[in-house]
Amino acid sequence: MKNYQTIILANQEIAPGYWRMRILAPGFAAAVQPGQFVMFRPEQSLPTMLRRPFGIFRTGCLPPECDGLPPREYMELLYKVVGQGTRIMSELHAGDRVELLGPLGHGFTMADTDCAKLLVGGGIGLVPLFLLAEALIQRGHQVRLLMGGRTRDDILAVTEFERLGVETYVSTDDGSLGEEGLVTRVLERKLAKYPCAEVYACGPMPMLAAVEQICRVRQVPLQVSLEAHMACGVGACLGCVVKGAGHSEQQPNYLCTCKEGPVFAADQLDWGRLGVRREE
Amino acid sequence: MKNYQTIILANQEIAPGYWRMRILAPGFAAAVQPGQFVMFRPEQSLPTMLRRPFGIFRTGCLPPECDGLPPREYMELLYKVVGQGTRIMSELHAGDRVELLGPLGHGFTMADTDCAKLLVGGGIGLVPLFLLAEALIQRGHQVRLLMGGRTRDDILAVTEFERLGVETYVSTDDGSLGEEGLVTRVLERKLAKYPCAEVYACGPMPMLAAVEQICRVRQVPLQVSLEAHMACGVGACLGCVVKGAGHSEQQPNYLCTCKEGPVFAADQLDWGRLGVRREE
Amino acid sequence: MAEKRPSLAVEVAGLKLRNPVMPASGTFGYGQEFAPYLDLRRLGAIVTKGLSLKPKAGNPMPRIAETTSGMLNAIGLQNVGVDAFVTDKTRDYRELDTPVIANFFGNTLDEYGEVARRLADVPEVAAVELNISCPNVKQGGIVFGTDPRAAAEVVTLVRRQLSKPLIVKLTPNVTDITVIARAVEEAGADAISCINTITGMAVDIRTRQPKIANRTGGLSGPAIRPIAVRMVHQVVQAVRIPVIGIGGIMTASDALEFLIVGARAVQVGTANFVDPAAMLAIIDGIEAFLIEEGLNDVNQVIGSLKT
Amino acid sequence: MAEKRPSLAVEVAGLKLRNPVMPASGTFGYGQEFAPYLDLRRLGAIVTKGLSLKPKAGNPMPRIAETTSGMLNAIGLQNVGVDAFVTDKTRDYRELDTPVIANFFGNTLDEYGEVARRLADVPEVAAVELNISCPNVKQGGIVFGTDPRAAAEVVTLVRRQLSKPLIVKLTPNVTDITVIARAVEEAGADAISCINTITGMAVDIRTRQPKIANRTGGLSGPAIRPIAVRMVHQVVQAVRIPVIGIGGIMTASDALEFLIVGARAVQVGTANFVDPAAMLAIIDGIEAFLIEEGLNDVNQVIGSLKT
Ligand SMILES: Cc1cc2nc3c(=O)[nH]c(=O)nc-3n(C[C@H](O)[C@H](O)[C@H](O)COP(=O)(O)OP(=O)(O)OC[C@H]3O[C@@H](n4cnc5c(N)ncnc54)[C@H](O)[C@@H]3O)c2cc1C
Ligand SMILES: Cc1cc2nc3c(=O)[nH]c(=O)nc-3n(C[C@H](O)[C@H](O)[C@H](O)COP(=O)(O)OP(=O)(O)OC[C@H]3O[C@@H](n4cnc5c(N)ncnc54)[C@H](O)[C@@H]3O)c2cc1C
Ligand SMILES: Cc1cc2nc3c(=O)[nH]c(=O)nc-3n(C[C@H](O)[C@H](O)[C@H](O)COP(=O)(O)O)c2cc1C
Ligand SMILES: Cc1cc2nc3c(=O)[nH]c(=O)nc-3n(C[C@H](O)[C@H](O)[C@H](O)COP(=O)(O)O)c2cc1C
Ligand code: FES
Ligand code: FES
Repeated sequence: MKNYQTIILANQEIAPGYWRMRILAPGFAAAVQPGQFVMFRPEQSLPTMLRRPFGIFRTGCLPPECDGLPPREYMELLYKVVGQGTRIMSELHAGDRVELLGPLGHGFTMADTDCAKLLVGGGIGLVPLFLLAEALIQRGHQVRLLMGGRTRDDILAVTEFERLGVETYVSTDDGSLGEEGLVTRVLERKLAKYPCAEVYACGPMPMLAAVEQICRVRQVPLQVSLEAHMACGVGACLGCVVKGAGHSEQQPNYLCTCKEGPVFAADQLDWGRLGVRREE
Repeated sequence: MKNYQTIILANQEIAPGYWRMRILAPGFAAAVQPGQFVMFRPEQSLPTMLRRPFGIFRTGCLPPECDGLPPREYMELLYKVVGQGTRIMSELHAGDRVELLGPLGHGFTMADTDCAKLLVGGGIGLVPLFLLAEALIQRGHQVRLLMGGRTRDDILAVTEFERLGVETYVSTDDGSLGEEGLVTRVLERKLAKYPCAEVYACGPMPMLAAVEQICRVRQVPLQVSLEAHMACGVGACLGCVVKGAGHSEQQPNYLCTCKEGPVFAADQLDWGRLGVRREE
Repeated sequence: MAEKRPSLAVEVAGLKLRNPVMPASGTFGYGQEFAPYLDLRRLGAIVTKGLSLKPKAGNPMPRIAETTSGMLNAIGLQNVGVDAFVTDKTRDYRELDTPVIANFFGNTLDEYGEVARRLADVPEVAAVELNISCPNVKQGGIVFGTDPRAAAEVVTLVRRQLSKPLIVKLTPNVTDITVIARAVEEAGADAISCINTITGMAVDIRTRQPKIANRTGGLSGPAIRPIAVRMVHQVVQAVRIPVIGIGGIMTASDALEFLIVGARAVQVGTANFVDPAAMLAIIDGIEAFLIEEGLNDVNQVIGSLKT
Repeated sequence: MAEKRPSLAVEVAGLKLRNPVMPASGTFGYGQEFAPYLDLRRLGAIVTKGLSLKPKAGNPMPRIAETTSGMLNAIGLQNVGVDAFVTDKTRDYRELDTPVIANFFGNTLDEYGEVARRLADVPEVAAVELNISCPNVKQGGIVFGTDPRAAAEVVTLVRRQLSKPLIVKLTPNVTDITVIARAVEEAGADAISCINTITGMAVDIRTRQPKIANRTGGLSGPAIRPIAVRMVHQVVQAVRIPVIGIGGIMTASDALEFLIVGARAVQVGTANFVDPAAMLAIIDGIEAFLIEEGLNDVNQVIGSLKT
């Protein structure tokens, strides 16, 4: 991990409110594990101060023949405009200078078993699942993506997963795309079909909590990627902690989302008292 | 005066560190008196907060034939990059949204006498003199501009004054353009030649102080345009005051640079105790 | 509900305001300075520049400096004096139906009392705001507002001089603002406004001089908002009288933070310099928020903090 | 003069520092967290996260929120406890020749004393920084650092426990910081560091909840710099012992403001989050400033304020 001082190659709106930013990042791909994240900030001085944490959607390389230049490695962010920082990001252009701290944190752990690999993504939560799918497929596994969202607009990049050879199942709350209903219902069906499975999930807290229950009763191993407000991203400020299993005032077991996470095995966490509040 | 919410038409560096910004401003020209100023700010949220005061360099109109659009009135700023706010200004582009509060303050008072009209500008201080020269010439007067600067790079827009028909005399401290030496020496020569004169000056404080002395001993009427740190620009915050003639703790006579000024008759001011400090 | 426009009216110390938004003293002159940029009739109230017994010269220049998301000022309370105010400025207020709140201060206990007396029967003045962030020149310059006893003393004295609603404006430069708040409440204040500026300093590293001739100045602007919201929250918990929230309000969302923690109204200061029509945008923004939230009265937001 | 590089070395309470720049406690972990981003050997010193007698759980989430040019934090002083620190963390410091300053705190007088005792003979700890911004649970939660008597009491006790240089870190949430500064000086502090965070609050207007679970948090970052510079200036005037300036330092120019008003060294906190190598840029920037100004020793800048 290091602090990349680099430039934007592209920054486009791919769905209403969802943007995709491609950033020049030589040597980044080799360092990344699926599920890791970066702390991002534009270089010029801005009204916002702190860096913003973002998952690493994918990495790649511009082939030399594109434009004569030597091959250039890049990494991509997929982000949703929710506040001032992400609004400012959406106003950046190719060539603007940005800083990336990363790759940071603890990613997904892949088990080379014959059990089904079920990836569950809610909205923007699909971001860390792409590199995971890529890696699992490289290891010769078949991968199934269960992708949920409020409406069709919240279903992102599914075709890219399919191009990898991932079997995708889309569901939306309003039925505007794929099956109508919650992604967790699809998950229950799949687990009925594949009792031997490993689940990897990322999305809003209520979805993760539901997924955790479903997996617990079926004793299916689960890994989740969490979000937390972060200041440093490197385990120094302790601003991003979550309550770990067996946490108590006397025997505190706070885990840093930025360092021990963002990906946790479900049984590392204290699901009863994650201390997550309404707005998150 | 009003708050114009408008756009930049052009923003170019005209000499090292000096920029010229053309701003769309319908109806502005009609409202301006020479010597007035505006409080400027870019519309987007920025690291800087307060507006910045700038003189009004000139006004004009894009003729319809240029580009088929109806004629468009504009106003122009000429500014020097000295800190964060002006640096940010220099990074703005045509089409960017900006706000102009103005025209503000008390401008130059023109006397229709037969005495010589001598305009003395130091560096960026020439800004308010252009509209003044234009107006004096319209009133049938001959105008002489004494323009001083540290080096050739600090001598701006002289040819524009000449195109108006202004007789210009350039001097630089290092002699890299025009006569070598201080503009005040040129002024002394001119006053010897034209004992009956009115002097209009704008520039750094030390220059103004010297000009004031020169005019006082010769009893030549002088108007100066001052600078002060400003917050409101409309006479409300009292942040921009200067000590007026006869000022005392008991009989305070503070004048608002933004409202009673920025142009003052020399005898309105307390030159001994203007309370101006080194950095200004 | 979305049919009829929500009500923004609030009542503070007997003053009925059409909305909870008013300028902060010293950032709006005497009002007329801003008339070209916003309709004074749309404001909840007008608060004047601080008035003293005699005209006051104020501090040397430079008096202001910008800091990160804030500004320092050391105007030194320059003003025309209470008498000139009454004779020259009040005229402009007659045709307005916007209540005018006269902010004032003194250098001694007696001065405070005397200014109050001279404002007591001025019909154009609907209420007074007592600025106790000033040093008591008679008591080694200890600031009235930093000592509960001194604060109570001023308020008691002023209270005796006038029957108009009395708003007491607190300084944030104290260890525990609730102690001062309770003291002024007991002494007879009808409302409390807070916060005044926080003492700060900035240095020009090239000249090695303070950026402000007075060395230190009062910090205002968005930089201080979290401190102001905290103090307003504390004061609201500590007293029964209404509280007016002040400090770094630039947008409707900022104003709403103060209302949610329990402020009955807000004052907008530094924002007036950034945008002379800022208060109108804030008023409209509060109304828009009520509509979005399906509320029909701003009083439903006041004190709605959940914890 | 431009020939040889200017000297940045300073001495604080007997500690010889290669330059006046060190991290602020709690923003740099125990140091290793930042090792990948900057060479710890280039820092003037390392200041640890605040240590307590027992491991401390800290506050519920969310613990941080960004504000305008600042941030609120209510970490709740979560830390591994002094014993775990001594056994697990100090090892990393051995190969560094950068002095390590252990920041610590207690909930009671006894706890303060006991932590001091356990740090007294740890060879890897060059000095201690005593954080007195904590409530005394035994005395109705009054914060030690807001009462000169309580502050002096802690310092006296801790002073007895150890001979290492003792830096006392002051809270800005007081009416007159010079009173506390003089009290801790008399009680035996070797140096003073200030300021700690200023209590603040922010509200999510949609949920009506405080943005921080703990309701209030400590405000840090550039927003508070003018307040910090003012307080450091005041303290420098008030005491004879050296002062370490803290508060909103993001750039070399910010750091120089503190040095010019008389700080012997500075601590950098929030800036480490914005740029993990911020301190290196600040150190290089201070050197560049000395060269531009034709100075050969940073001590020529310290206390050079002109007024
Ligand atoms: C490990 C991790 C990975 C993430 N990956 C992505 C991603 O791939 N795509 C994406 O769109 N978003 C992602 N997020 C969420 C993203 O960080 C926030 O949406 C973003 O910080 C909001 O910033 P803002 O200024 O626009 O919003 P504001 O609400 O204005 O931000 C205010 C403050 O709250 C913090 N904040 C607000 N929401 C969140 C949040 N959900 N998580 C963490 N901090 C928050 C911001 O960092 C900032 O400090 C991720 C978060 C984490 C922790
Ligand atoms: C009436 C008037 C007319 C002016 N006309 C021009 C002009 O035509 N062209 C031009 O280049 N400059 C002009 N100036 C000066 C210009 O306002 C400053 O150079 C500018 O504000 C500097 O902003 P900054 O953020 O780049 O510098 P910084 O030093 O970073 O500014 C910091 C603060 O100091 C204030 N400030 C700094 N220098 C000055 C100054 N000399 N006068 C007033 N405020 C200052 C800024 O407004 C800001 O609040 C004028 C000033 C006044 C008062
Ligand atoms: C230039 C200026 C002048 C001020 N003058 C006064 C004053 O005369 N009386 C007073 O009580 N407060 C005065 N204040 C304080 C403001 O009323 C307000 O309390 C403070 O600025 C915080 O609000 P803000 O952050 O919205 O500006 C002044 C503030 C500024 C910036
Ligand atoms: C996340 C965070 C944690 C902190 N923890 C401590 C601490 O444990 N002990 C302490 O004395 N100060 C602590 N502080 C205060 C800082 O050391 C510093 O005094 C304050 O942040 C002001 O400096 P800054 O504006 O450069 O951040 C903490 C600050 C932050 C932002
Ligand atoms: S964000 Fe600082 S510890 Fe995780
Ligand atoms: S700038 Fe506010 S009174 Fe002149």
